[in-house]
Amino acid sequence: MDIEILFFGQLTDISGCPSVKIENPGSTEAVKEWLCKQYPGLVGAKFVMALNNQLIVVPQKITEPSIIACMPPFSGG
Amino acid sequence: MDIEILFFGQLTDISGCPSVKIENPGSTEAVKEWLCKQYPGLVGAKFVMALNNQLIVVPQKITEPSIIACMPPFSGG
Amino acid sequence: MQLKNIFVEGAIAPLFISDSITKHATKTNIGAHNIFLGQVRADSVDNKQVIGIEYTSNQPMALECMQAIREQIFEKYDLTCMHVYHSLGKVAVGELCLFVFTSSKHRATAINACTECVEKIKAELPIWGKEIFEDESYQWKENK
Amino acid sequence: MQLKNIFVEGAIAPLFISDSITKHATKTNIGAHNIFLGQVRADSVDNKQVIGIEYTSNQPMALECMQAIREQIFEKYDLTCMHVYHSLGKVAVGELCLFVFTSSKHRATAINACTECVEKIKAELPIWGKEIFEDESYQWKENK
Repeated sequence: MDIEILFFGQLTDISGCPSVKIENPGSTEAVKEWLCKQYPGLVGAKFVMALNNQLIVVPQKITEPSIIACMPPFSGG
Repeated sequence: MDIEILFFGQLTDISGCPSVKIENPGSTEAVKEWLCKQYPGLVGAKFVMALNNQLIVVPQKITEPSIIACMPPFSGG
Repeated sequence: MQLKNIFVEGAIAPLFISDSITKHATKTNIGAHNIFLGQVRADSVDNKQVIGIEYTSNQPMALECMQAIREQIFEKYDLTCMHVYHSLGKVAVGELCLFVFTSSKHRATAINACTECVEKIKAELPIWGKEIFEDESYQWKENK
Repeated sequence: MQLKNIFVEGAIAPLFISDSITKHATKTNIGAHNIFLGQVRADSVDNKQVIGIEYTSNQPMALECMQAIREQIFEKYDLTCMHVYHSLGKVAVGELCLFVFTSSKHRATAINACTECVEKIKAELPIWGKEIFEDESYQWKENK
């Protein structure tokens, strides 16, 4: 089963799309690696990731179905 | 010429009226003395006085025309 | 100098508040508004319920004091504008009796100025509230 | 648990604010309301003027975060109620994009809770603002 990766804010300018589906690479670290290879613009970008709406603080395994959100600094209000 | 003395808040319960006109006794101290004689209920009451809208901090002479306001603790808002 | 009036007869209407807000849409350097509203509470004293507050004021002095407060606040805070309205006469429980509205470029300025203004209004303006009970007895309100 | 929605499509209308205020007239244990409003500013960047902000959000996560913020605020402050609304989509300069409304028995509680809530919203909610310029170019907003 696939996992879904969502892009927000200025990251959509880099990804060119709001979301992609990929085969589960198994861990949040592996997702980050894949992202930086696929979208070199993300390498220097400031962003945090959330796994199923929980901010990722330490590397985690990913089970399906899962949603990974890539989020630049918030600017609401 | 007379001066006018105004009462506010709970002080009107003591004075029984919103204002009185009296002959100028010459000083704010003399006014206070007159008030406490005329309205014994004022003796223990907590209130400040203003001479022409300025709080009286030190005793002052009164020239006519003048308005003295007797004001209990404020409770606006 | 013409003193700005702050007094409103009776309660402050919510529509008056939205009108005030709407008027600020043209001031496009504003980024933040802060509004404080005082509402009359149905306090109980000795098993009697407050049904409203009747406000009186030493009006000329209150307007002079408010002018001085306004000047202090504008000197201390970089505000775009500040509006203050206070009820006179009867205001029923659940109705609004005080409306303080500050606007600024940034939020901290608007919030701090509004809060300081409310404190000064309560402490310095010669205004008195008479709490009316259901049996028409009353007690004079005290600010804490 | 049903998450409370905070999102409004486009600008927040002043009449929506007065309606919210009116609804509190029946809550007679309230003595103080504090309202914070965010308004879109016509900032200038390199001689180009902002004409509006377009907001997007990671909505399910934002609503979960807001629920957590709400619980923290109610645990810390003795509030009667708290309402939060944030715009999504385009909000023009001069229009309102954020509405935070707290009510309490006493003023300090309402004011402090509102201020803390606004800070948390800005820091913790996954929402992004895209500042649109008159020539249709844009830049992503940054909160300070």
